[in-house]
Amino acid sequence: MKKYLLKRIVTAFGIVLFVILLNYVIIRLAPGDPVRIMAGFDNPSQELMDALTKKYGLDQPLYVQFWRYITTLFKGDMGDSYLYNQPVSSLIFERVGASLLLSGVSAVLAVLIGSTLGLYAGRHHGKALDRTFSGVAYMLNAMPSFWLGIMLILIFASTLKWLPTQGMVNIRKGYTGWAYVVDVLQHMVLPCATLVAVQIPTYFRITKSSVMQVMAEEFVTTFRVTGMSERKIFNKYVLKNALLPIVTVFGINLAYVISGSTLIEIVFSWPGVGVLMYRSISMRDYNLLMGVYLLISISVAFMMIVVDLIYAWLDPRIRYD
Amino acid sequence: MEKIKKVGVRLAGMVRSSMQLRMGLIFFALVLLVVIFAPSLAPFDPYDLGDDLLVPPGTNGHWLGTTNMGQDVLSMIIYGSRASLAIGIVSALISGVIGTLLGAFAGFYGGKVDKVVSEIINIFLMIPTFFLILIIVALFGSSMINVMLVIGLTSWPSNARMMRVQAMSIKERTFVKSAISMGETKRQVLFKYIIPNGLFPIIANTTMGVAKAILTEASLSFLGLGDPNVISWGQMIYEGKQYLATGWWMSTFAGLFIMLIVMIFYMIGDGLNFALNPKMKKI
Amino acid sequence: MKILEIQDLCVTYIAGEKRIKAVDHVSFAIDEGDSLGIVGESGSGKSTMAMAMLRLLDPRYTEITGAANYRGENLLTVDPRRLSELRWKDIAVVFQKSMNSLSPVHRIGEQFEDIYRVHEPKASKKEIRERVEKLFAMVNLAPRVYNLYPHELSGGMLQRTSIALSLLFHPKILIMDEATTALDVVTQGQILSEIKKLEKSIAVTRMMITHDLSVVATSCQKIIVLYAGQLMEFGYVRDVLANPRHPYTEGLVRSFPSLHGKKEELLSIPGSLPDLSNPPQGCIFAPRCPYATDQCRAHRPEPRHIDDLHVAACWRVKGGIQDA
Amino acid sequence: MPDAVKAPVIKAVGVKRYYKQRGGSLLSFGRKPRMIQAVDGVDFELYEGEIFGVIGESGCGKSTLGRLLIRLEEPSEGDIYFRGESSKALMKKDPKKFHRMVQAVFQNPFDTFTPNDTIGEIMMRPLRLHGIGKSDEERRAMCEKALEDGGLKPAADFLGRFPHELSGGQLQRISILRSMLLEPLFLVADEPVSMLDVSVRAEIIHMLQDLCASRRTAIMLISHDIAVVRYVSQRVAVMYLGRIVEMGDTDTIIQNPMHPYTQALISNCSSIDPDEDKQAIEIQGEPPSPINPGPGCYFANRCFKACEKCFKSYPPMRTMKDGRVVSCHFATGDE
Repeated sequence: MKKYLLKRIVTAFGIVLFVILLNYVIIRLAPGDPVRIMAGFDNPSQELMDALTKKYGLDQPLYVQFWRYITTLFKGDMGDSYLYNQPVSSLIFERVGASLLLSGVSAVLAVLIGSTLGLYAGRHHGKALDRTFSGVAYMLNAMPSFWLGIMLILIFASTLKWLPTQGMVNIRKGYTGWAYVVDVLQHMVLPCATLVAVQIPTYFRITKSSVMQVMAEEFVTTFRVTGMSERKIFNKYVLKNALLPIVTVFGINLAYVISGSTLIEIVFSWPGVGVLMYRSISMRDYNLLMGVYLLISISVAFMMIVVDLIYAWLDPRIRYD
Repeated sequence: MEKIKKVGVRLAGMVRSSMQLRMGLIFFALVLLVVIFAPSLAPFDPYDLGDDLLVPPGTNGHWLGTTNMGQDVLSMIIYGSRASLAIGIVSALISGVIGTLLGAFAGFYGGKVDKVVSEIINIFLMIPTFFLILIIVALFGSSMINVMLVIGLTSWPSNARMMRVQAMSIKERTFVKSAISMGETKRQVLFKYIIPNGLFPIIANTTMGVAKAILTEASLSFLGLGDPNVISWGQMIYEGKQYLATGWWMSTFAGLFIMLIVMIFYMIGDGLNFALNPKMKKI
Repeated sequence: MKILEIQDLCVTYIAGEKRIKAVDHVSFAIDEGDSLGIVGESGSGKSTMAMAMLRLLDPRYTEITGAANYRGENLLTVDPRRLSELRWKDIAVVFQKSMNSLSPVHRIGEQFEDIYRVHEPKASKKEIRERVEKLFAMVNLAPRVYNLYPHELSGGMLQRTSIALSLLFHPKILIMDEATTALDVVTQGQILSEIKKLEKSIAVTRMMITHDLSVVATSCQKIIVLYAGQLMEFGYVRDVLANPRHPYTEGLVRSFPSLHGKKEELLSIPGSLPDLSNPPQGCIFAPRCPYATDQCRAHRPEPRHIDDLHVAACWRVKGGIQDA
Repeated sequence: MPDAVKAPVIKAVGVKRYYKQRGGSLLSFGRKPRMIQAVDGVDFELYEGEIFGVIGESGCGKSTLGRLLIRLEEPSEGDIYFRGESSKALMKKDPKKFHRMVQAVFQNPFDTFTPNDTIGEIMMRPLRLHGIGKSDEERRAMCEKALEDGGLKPAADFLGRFPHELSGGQLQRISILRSMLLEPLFLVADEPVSMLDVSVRAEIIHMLQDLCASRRTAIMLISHDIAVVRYVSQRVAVMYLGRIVEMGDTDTIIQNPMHPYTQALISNCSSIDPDEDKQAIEIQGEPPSPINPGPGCYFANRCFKACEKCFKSYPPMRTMKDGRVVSCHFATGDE
């Protein structure tokens, strides 16, 4: 068990290293002077360029450069954002909370709704409700998420004026206490609905096909000939067997929890990491962009370990060696 | 000759066995027609800045309205289909070819080659690809070629993983063993037996890949990372977002068409999977 | 005393426009305490017949007519609640693919408990465990198997587990569907002798479905030979194998190499199974039969009695040949 | 010994095949992989026109041995000599020549051919590969003749069909006929009838026997079905956990097995004769794992005869008076 965990951590570490290497290679290969990219904007002063050259050893051989790059990163120094004039790391950490709130809530809602519908559809395959669900899931799956968000704004905010369009709180009102919570919740409805809607199809499809597959297994027949009720077979045996793939997908989605909502955050101007990223792209703040990317990669790598562990715990066939 | 006929009959059987596949192919043919005959189908020149600014659908022959610059939305959508389809198909093809070759190589030869390739696949599957694409496009420029290449070069791992599994199982099939004992060389086995027999699921996956690439391109355009010289649906949504209150038609129709084309490729992909899955056929 | 009587059983698979007659007018009866081997090659309908009796076929894709009377109740029409009661307590099954016949993510003991409670809802854990361990001992399994997962057992052990499971309520009828087919010679030999030993201590009527004549020869008293969904011959194993009256049985026996004695020439049956969605007129075996006459090709022979029990569906059976 | 004057067609010397137990990823730590001994030192000879049976339970290494002989896998140790030529050297020097000499028939006829090729293409492929026949027409004629001789008529009709349109028996016959087009010295038949219905098995068995008799091809028949092996093979080898435990004349061994494992195996076979009152020898448990089976006889822990010595040293191969070889401490050859 310990060995397994250790191995997974080493793998995750390898992945983070790979991402750093990738970042580095991209910077080196990108058209233009890497110093300018690392400075974060196009026309840095000579002093800044000299300082950066020294910091990353850009006049040294490549391997030294890369080593410097890694060690600086591991000190938590992802460079400064010229846009905000702040260290990238602190900028990101200020915003992680908002992102986590939005995507965490929607991830949980999506898995609950999506797999419940999938369970129903898998068990009642071919019936009218299954067909309706499947059709809707098909359409949701084909929609660009940001477009769906825009459409929801168009309908519920611009036209019906039921809900706010932008941001996380109404700054002008300056709510506190309970009123603040309600305000945040109101702001969350639309972005959350969008995120849930685009994630449902994945869970729905996985759950449905997984249920159908398990229902066709030999052991279900065994239980049937013992006279066990269909309900018991389904609730106890089919469910646990069908659960495993859902857990995997949920885990992977959870891994992307920080990043998954970028586009939606942008649509709704939700003050999370996504918006940060958008600004960094549009203003060419490369340090910030790289920082966000690195953070996302690390969180994904970490969550993957957690998923593997949960999976191994659920499925007795997986051993830890 | 007889062989072609029989293969044709089998393909026809596949198409017949899945309603989804049939519908998908019909719609795809329609889209292809639109792409080819865009200039004659479009009522206006999409690049032409007309005098009707932001007029609603149905005004002055602008069936779907105009943009804030006075461009005809319908014509833009017709031309935009070219970009979407080109990017979708080219990048899915790049990813399909790379994935098939690498996966087949790794699965068939096994050993060290396999370890290296599957480790690369694993890493790629564990890093957030969309952001990688985003960064590369942001740094390297957002020309259409770049976008195609980047999407293609980052999305092959899922094909490679599939092909690897295929190659590993086909390699154990009797006909491969029998081919080797007939005296076929390894390369002949790989290209004549392994790849042709394992290709179908990858074709289905690549079809899905077209849909995903179209969505990715739209997302990039929505972030302002589209090719500025090309009309694309994603860009239309992006630009229309600012005019949501006064000109809802700019974003709405472009999005609808993305959804439509994505659904067509999903249908083909799903249909292929269905037609290929003997288990499903029985039910 | 007859425990199970199959009357004119027909099973038709419906696949689109095709209708495949998998079981075609089969009738026979089993006495209490019998051991009956049901033999046939692929496509003979032997497993379909068992599945139909157990009501495991999907009614959307199958059409079943005839009757399967178990102690006066027709299994094919009895209401679902009564069927649940009969299942496992009266009729139990051992399937071939024991690897998949239990849930892979639940412990074996837990599954035994749940199955036991289907019919004995009030049974305590301890009580069940004692009962199961006794059964395990009967099939040479260690008590620790109770706490294991199916994937932790070898094929032979899994098959033993399945047998133990089938004996949970001392069923009156035990159906074994290719239960030893996937096993090695030694394991198969061991299990067959264990089954025979078991039958000395508990009264059970056994139906062995298999393609392997030698399994029937070593472990059954009576035999049914099926071909293309139809009953070819029925009788005591001793009579049928030593003196087959149906040409198909004869061909089957002659194509089976034996381990001892004189090496007789092996003969195969030429041709192959007819298309069951479009069977030939007349005797289904006629196209492959060396003795086939015009009569055989034109009319289907009804099963004819050779003695009280022994039955063969062939025009050549004495008394059956009519003047052409 | 059959025909001691003649040189053997095949001579296997100390053939071993080990597998590494599933290795970790590149990032796994340097733990030593455990070795699975699939074939653990096998020696035998095969002569022209002889059918040699290999029997044993699943996992005994008989199929691995077959794969080693046709070079689907390479032996970890030892070598196999074909007409005195080392197969290792031959595979390096001229693999085509090797494949012409050695052919195989496999267990699953439904999977032996690529599903998308016609029988004609499938049968002509080896001829083309080995440059036999001057033109496609000539090759086609050769295939037609082979099919006709093999009882598949009309041959032209079969050549145009696809594998999925044929029955298992027909496919297996085509598999044998295709192999024989190359006129090999040696044919490995790995469970050639086990997937076929009983009623068509005999025709495959007869086909192998005829080929062996008419073309003097040496055949190795690998099977778990002892009755089939008894019926066709002159000599037989019994394998247990990667080693041959008993080898010799088929009838002698089946009637009077000397190794306790052979005794158990044969006594547990079901017979078609219901009157036969056999006394099965019961052996405990299942074969131990082929990872480090220990210094003693591999069968010792299940053997009803085992004594202390059996657990200490692996018994050597001894030649008995009747010519067979047995590897058991109790078979001394004095009996």
